[in-house]
Amino acid sequence: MRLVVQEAAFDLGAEANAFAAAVQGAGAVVTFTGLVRDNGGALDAMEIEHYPGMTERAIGAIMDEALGRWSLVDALVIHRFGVLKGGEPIMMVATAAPHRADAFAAAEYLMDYLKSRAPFWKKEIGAGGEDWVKAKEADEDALKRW
Amino acid sequence: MRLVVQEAAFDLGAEANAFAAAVQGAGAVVTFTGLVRDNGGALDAMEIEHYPGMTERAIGAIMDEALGRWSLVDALVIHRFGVLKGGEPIMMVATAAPHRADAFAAAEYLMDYLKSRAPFWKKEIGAGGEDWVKAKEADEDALKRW
Amino acid sequence: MIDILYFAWLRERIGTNREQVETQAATVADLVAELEARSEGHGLAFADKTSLRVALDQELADFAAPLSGVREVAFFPPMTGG
Amino acid sequence: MIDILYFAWLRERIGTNREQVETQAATVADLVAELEARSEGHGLAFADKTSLRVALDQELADFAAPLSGVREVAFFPPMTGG
Repeated sequence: MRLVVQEAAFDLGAEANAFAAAVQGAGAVVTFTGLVRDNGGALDAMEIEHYPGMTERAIGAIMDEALGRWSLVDALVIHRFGVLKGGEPIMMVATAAPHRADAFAAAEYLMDYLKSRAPFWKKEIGAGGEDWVKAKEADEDALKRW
Repeated sequence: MRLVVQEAAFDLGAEANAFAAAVQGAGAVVTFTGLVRDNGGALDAMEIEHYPGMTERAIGAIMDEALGRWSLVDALVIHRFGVLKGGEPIMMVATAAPHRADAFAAAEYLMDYLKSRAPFWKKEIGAGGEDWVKAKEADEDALKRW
Repeated sequence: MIDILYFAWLRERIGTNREQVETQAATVADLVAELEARSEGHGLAFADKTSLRVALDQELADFAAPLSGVREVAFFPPMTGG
Repeated sequence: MIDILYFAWLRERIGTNREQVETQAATVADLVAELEARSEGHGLAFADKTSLRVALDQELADFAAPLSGVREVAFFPPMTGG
């Protein structure tokens, strides 16, 4: 299990390859990558604020929970903070399991919890000014399925 | 949308990066990669047979169905045939969507249909001989949720 | 003449991946009845009908499907892709 | 003395990301009542309680939670990670 919170960009492909190469006995690897949507050119940048210390603690707890609930071989979470441009990867999750159902479920679980329970806040910066992204009810509702 | 059926190995990371770089307006990219499980060293190789012509046609139909059902920006399926060693990638699926729920659902849908409706047959080759992999009832059942 | 294709253990039991047959069979089920009489291997291959899948001109079909106009019939076990 | 941390638009409205306060507040709700009286910015930041989340020593908590033994209290809007 690896957890990285960093300002620097990361290489999705390199991370996916390293993750897949290290897993023993896995038949299924799922990755999720969140990208900055440019909203049809209306967005200049996205700024992500986080709560150093609590971020690592919250993500670690979410990952431990996932590793306990599903038959996983390994899991990875990378999440950036700072200023990101449209199209850049914000974060990624990877899960490896003997079978695909566990890998998919754990990746979706990690995403649902990261969205609403890890202390990150996004601000969209565009021609029209700056706006804190509002939490979506759908994201809070998504937690109820687990 | 891209569909590749090939004997050669592919590079998961390079494919994931190329896919993510090409999508416009996507906020979510999901990849699934199927690896040859070595079953604790009992497996020497896996041989995958397919039905040239029908394979491309069946996968194309499954992808069209997915693109119609979910709000996707793009989708990719790569599936190998021939002789593969333990740990090697067998196939991958990638989906890109504005939001994560669509990307996850479409990737799971593609996998469920590829498992049971694309004309591939796996044979496990090990110290104990050769064995055609039996279709699992769970895989057939998985189709019922869509 | 219809092209008959066999895959996986059907191919192994029958000993060939393709044969051409002259048939008046109206449906897939009729064709199977003809094919399984061709050899011991054919009989073995077609013994368990629940493990048999069929495609007509590369589209999955069922055993009641008519054969008129069909040029390629493929028989194989349940698929195990992905 | 308790460390109070603010994030996102709470931080912007209050004008600082951290302050230390001397308080006898028994619960988070009591502390909020004290804090919102500190300045116009504080009042604005704490106005909408439904948009307010709190963490005690870096663990999410609710507004009825007791403060005894707590060293760091963070206030922030609903999280928008991922």
